[in-house]
Amino acid sequence: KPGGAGKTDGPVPDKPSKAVTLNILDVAGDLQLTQGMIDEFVAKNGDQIAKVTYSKATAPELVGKVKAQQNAGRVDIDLVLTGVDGLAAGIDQGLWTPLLPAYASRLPGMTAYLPGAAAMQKLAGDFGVTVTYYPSGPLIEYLPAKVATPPKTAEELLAYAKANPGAVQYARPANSGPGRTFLMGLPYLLGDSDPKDPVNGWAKTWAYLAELNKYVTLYPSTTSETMKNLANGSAKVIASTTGWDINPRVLGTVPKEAAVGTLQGFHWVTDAHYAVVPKGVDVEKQAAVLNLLKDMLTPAQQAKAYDKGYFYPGPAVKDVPLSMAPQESQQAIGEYGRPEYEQLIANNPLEVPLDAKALVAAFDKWDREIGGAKVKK
Amino acid sequence: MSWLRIDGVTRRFGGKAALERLDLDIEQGEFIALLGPSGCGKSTALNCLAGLLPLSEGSIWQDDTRLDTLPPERRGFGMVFQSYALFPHLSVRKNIAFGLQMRRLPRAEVRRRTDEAIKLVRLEEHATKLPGQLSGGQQQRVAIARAVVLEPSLVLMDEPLSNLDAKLRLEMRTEIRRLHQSLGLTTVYVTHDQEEALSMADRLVVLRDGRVQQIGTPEELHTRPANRHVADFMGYRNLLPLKVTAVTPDVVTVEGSGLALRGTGVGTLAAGDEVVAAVRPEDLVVGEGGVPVTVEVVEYQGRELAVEARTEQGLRLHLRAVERPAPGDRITVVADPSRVLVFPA
Amino acid sequence: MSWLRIDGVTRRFGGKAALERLDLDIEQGEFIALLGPSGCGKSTALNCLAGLLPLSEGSIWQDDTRLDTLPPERRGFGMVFQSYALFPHLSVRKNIAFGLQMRRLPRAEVRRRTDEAIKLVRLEEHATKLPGQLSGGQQQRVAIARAVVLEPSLVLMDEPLSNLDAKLRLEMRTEIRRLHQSLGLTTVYVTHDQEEALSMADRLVVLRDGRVQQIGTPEELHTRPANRHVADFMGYRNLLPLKVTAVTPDVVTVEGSGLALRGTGVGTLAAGDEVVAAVRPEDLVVGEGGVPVTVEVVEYQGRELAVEARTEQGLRLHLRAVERPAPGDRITVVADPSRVLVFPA
Amino acid sequence: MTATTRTAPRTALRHRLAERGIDRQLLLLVPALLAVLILFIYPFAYGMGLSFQPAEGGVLGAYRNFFGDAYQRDTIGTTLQLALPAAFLNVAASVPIAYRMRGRFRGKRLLTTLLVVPITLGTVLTAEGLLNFLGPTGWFNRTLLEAGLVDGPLRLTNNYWGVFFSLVITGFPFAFLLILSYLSGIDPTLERAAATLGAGWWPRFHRITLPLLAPGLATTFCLTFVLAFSVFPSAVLVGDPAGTTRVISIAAYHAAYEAYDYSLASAIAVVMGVVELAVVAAVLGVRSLFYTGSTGGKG
Amino acid sequence: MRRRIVATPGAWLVWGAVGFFFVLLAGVIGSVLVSSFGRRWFDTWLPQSWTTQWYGQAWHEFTLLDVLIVTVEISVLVVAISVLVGVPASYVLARKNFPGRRLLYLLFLLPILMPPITYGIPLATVLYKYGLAGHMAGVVLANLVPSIPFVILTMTPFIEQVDPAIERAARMCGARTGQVFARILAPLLVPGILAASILVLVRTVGMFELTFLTAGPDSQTLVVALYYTMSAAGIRAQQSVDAMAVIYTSMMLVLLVVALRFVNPTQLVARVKEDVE
Ligand SMILES: Nc1ncnc2c1ncn2[C@@H]1O[C@H](COP(=O)(O)OP(=O)(O)OP(=O)(O)O)[C@@H](O)[C@H]1O
Ligand SMILES: Nc1ncnc2c1ncn2[C@@H]1O[C@H](COP(=O)(O)OP(=O)(O)OP(=O)(O)O)[C@@H](O)[C@H]1O
Ligand SMILES: [Mg+2]
Ligand SMILES: [Mg+2]
Repeated sequence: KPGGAGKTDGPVPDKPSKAVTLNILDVAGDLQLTQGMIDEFVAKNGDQIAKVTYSKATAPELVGKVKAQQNAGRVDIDLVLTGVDGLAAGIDQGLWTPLLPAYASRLPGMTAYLPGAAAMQKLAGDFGVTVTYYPSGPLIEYLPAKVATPPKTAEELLAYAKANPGAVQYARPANSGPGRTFLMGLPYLLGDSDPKDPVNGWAKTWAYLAELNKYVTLYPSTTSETMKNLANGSAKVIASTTGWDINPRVLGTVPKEAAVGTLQGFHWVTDAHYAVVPKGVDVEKQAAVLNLLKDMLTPAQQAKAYDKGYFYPGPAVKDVPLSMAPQESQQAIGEYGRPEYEQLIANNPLEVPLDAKALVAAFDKWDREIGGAKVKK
Repeated sequence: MSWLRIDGVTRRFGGKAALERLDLDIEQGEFIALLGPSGCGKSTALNCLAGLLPLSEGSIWQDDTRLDTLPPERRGFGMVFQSYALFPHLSVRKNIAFGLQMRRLPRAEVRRRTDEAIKLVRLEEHATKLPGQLSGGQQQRVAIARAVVLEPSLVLMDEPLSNLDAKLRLEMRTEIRRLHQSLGLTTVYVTHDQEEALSMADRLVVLRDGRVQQIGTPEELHTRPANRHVADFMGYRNLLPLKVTAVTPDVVTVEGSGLALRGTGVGTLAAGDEVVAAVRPEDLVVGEGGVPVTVEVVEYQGRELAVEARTEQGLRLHLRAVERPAPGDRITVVADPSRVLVFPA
Repeated sequence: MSWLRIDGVTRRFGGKAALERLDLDIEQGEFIALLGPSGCGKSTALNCLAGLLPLSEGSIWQDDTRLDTLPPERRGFGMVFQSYALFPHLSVRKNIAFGLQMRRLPRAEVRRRTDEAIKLVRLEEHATKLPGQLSGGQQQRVAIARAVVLEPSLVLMDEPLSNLDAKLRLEMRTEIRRLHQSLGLTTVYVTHDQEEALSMADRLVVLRDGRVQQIGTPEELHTRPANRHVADFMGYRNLLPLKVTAVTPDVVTVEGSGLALRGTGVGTLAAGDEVVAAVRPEDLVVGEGGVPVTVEVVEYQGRELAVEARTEQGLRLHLRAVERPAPGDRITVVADPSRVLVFPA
Repeated sequence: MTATTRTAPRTALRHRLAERGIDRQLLLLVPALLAVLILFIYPFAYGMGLSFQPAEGGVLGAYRNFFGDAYQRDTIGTTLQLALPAAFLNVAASVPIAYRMRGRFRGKRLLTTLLVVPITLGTVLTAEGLLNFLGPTGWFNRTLLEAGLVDGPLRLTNNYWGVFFSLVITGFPFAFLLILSYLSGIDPTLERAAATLGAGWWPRFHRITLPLLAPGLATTFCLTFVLAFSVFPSAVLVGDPAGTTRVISIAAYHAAYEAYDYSLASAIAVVMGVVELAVVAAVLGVRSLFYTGSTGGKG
Repeated sequence: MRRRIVATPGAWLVWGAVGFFFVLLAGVIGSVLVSSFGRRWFDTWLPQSWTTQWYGQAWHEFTLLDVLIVTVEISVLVVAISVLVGVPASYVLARKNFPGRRLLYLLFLLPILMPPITYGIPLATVLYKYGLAGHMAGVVLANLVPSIPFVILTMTPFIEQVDPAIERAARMCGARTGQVFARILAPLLVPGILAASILVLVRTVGMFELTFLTAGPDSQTLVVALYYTMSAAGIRAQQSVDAMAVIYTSMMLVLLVVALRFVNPTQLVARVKEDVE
């Protein structure tokens, strides 16, 4: 029986007494960045980790799943890679084993976080360890051939939408990273009273979205859909992020010549992926996880997070230049990356995203008042 | 004491008796036919005998063994079903061998006896075919072989010929009778066809609504049916509701609806009784000084003609004629008093 | 010229002819029976007539109208199906009224004619029942009423009695015949039962493998079958493969398998020909100086006994006896030469 | 004889039970019965119990929550608006097609197989395919534009129509199969009988075939409706899950797996079941009307 | 047949509708198929160039081999259990008449009549409560809910049409109950069991809701994996999702074609003799 064999609390040994099997659940799409790091660690440390099984799920299910396993006393998810949403929901429900500060010393890499990553780490409290980080967006993406003068401010975007009904598109925020980044970024752009309180502090944002809604014909359910629409010309300006700008062009879903723009006065709404360990995981396995995380936070491993621009840049720790990244990454980013990102990241403020509760409230309000408003039309 | 004794066997379905107090003694080697209209309980009786239906009351004894508490597979009877019930996935040979295999007989013996049975029903060429590839008559023969190969102490047959066409039925009838005679099998045979029953059985049991009406040899039933229902079933197509006018020891005179007939009384009758006079069509012939009737329908039947006629009062009569009358003709018919049976109504 | 003319009608299924070059003239008011074993093309012929099957070749003419290009609903024929094909969701009355409603007759007339038809088949009490609540015979009567209420120029019946039990079959036979006579309907009737065909029809058409074997009155077919297949079908149960030994203008002498018979030749025969001698069981009687045979099976059949016997060479004979011989008895049988038909093999 | 009388009553009791059809063979039912009770009835009852135990708001709190919030309540209407027309179209389109395909003809098996292929597609392929094919620059709109039939692309995805089409694609084969099967069960001689009675194809169809098909139609409609009513993935993928195609299963999913309000989720599941059974009951009711109506009709 | 060639307007309409449906179908399938082989496909009729890389990518990224193995394991288990449990029950329902039979039949039909999501959520909750969900056991159990009734639904008419006299004949030949089942009934029911199994298999492989609600990391079937690829976080090429959908559909198509070999689709609800014209 997995999980049921050994102790699940008490001190975690330095090393597992014999090689363990780790079940890793990814609810954030993080494996694309980190699977290489994990595999390499496992290859080198066969004495600690015999085998890793990977599985994927959607963030909303995470809590139900883990909680049910904990209630049943049989936890067989040993490590969860999650975004802010799953992390926070788990904290709320008390699902995670507190790794900090108890084992902070075993994770030296955490001291080298980038400022943005460090801010994101604060959200995790004692429970999660930031493994990858990126400033995300909001950005707008368009094909220069079709949009000669891209909007430069939020107002211009609105005016552009008004002039070209149906041309501006962002995916339903609940289903889409760029969608939610756009949503969370708007209060900063519009100067709302409390950018962290979507219910009471976003008056301008909601008014703006409602106005924009008049000229949006379609809120696709996935970001891919907006990308496809951009590529085939049925959408002209879409919401995007750094990762969603580079990676789809590498993959070929979006033409290489697509360009990104920013709206004046925008703040980056950063994003990160965390590693958390559910309560009820065997201490032997926890030991293996800690050693794995330690390794993952070394610059050499972090460099793998460049990937093909999926989470651009990706590394959560300092001093990981692109040149350390695998050849493939360097090539892809060399070809499809944008040098201007470095400046943009350096010169615009970084903001942490909404916490989970506020985010769910924002989604709900968006669903009801913006997306759902179409029902009444 | 008789070899098989059926003692007050009753079977009810949800309170309604499908078979009521059947008493019957069967001698070894006898061919018994159960005869009756649809729904009279023939199959019920057979299934009770076979053990396929539990009894509601009564018992069945073979010599001194009580049989009715045994499951069907332990009674050692054979059965031939109306629909043949051949195993469709087994070849003719395997169908026939099935029962022997169930007895765990040695392989060589199974083979020998199966071969014998196949020969008996003359299906040597078809032994490896599946039942679906056989004609109706051939299937029927497989069913019979399958039942007799076990040399059962009793063979039960439930309307085994009713699915065959007229010509084949005639052939198979002779076939079964031959098998019965050559193997000396005790047989209980269910049918609703009186002709079949008469021609095959040593003794007939006539059922109606679950009750025995009469038990006897074919001759007894044919010439002296015990009541009007048996008569009806035995081909007395004219069942005429009349009134007794006079009774002598030998002859009963009956009248009504423009008819006056003399006949033989069955049971005690008195003048003035309402009765039913039963006459076969072949006993009502065209003749001088008889009852005047009008011909309505004439049917050709080989040598003879079947005629339907009506008395002036509208009573319908079935009779036979040798020369063809035309519809509308007026003729007179007579009947031999010994061939007219008079039953209480 | 005849009223309905069927002219070289052929119907093939995937290359195989189910009905081949059927020529038949039907007079108004005639009752024609199509007779033949299963699969001989009877239903095919009927369906071609009804328009339910398109013809492969040939034509059908009524007076001077060509019918075979019309869809069934425009031919104005009535049809009674073997399975009755009553509309299960309509009451008896509505089933019968259906055709009249299709003709858009005024409501009152529909009512009147439906009532009449219901009365004709004596179903007054059952008029509001659904077909599922009726017995087989009653359903059959609904089917007939439904077909005749339209007063069709031609009524087609496809084995309408084959699903009924023996007694009912006899009754319905007379019923149909009566209807035919009282309404004067032209009828084409399909059956595989020779007795039924003989007793009902004015003319019979015997089919085999899709080809007409013989057309004639019941008497003609009964006494002078055109070939051995027709004879087989007409109750000549003894079909004896023999050899001609002598031919005179009147009598053909045949021998073989321990038998010597004198009979009437059908077609030209010469001494030495292989032939089949056809004799009905009732024409083979026990008598002095005939062929010696051994009794094998005896069946009681009311007045008579049916006997199966074998010659010394093993040829099986079916005959009739009045007195009961026992199995194993040796008897001699004779036959009237005029009743022995000799066909080329 | 004494032995006989002693055993008689026991046999009789067994017999009396057997007469009603109760004997040891009924034990064969036990596993299936247990499975349904444990895996279906119990969870359903459990869910029903959960729905009456919300975190706040008293026994009926979850229901009040659902019915009190127009955004939630409207999902019933939204779902019905999708499921009813889709089920109706699937059944209505299947009838003439199946009617044409009754008899035997060459290629029938192939055609049937082709019509049934969409069963294999799965929601994702259907969704992807619809997005690709009916999307603004998909082949469909492209063809219309090139042919000059429309000025701008028709919007057929990410709205009501997208979901509707996906329900048709997945539901039609199912309805078709069932109806073809029911139609083949109707004795073809009935129609021939009607033909010989002078009925042309239309009276044959609507006076004979249709009334006989009615029970099958009702069953098929119910089953197709059930399929359509539980639409979930395609409502998200090709629909407009926040708006016009926010169907009730999205609400249930949202409650259970995003808001972690199991009580509300169970309440929604119960409401779903009730609405669905109501529709099924209504259809069966209509069917009995339809049946008598047709038989009683003009006659 | 001659008369049929001239089609009526009704026929044109019907075949037109069928044609339209096929065009829609071809468009839907075709566009996914084309997309799954296209390297880049923007605002054009066809992709700019062709590749099979997406299949390889989908295979690796979604560990399709494991998913396929799990799918097969789960489906086989579901089929085996539901046949083992369902066939005896349908035997009793087909052969015996006892009080409450109709009620019981209705009870067995209910899970088919209910949308899976209505009982799926409480079922998943209960299964999680007992620690069964999230593993293969839970997925199998959840899928049994519609599968057992489905087997009962298809097998009952099938058993009904096996002549009970055949069983009686076997008994009269001296076969005991066990022998009757093993030697006579089982072989006769094989086609029906095969048909039911394949239909259950198709349903299970395609059953999204119940599997989705109860699957854990090691027990995702292909449909669920497919849904995740479309809705889970992360960026992936549209084409590789398309490739995966094509893989899924091919698998189902093979199953369906096999199923249609054994099951005459027109005989699902009513067993009719093939009519002579
Ligand atoms: N299993 C049963 N349940 C209820 N009633 C039954 C059952 N079997 C037979 N019956 C009833 O018992 C009566 C006798 O039936 P049985 O089958 O013995 O008639 P039968 O003489 O064989 O008729 P047939 O010639 O039609 O076969 C009928 O009224 C029938 O309806
Ligand atoms: N639709 C069809 N397709 C192919 N062959 C057919 C069809 N209908 C009939 N046949 C064949 O045509 C021949 C004649 O069939 P038909 O139904 O006319 O026989 P029948 O004389 O009515 O027999 P039965 O007495 O069994 O009803 C048979 O060999 C039959 O197999
Ligand atoms: Mg019976
Ligand atoms: Mg026929």
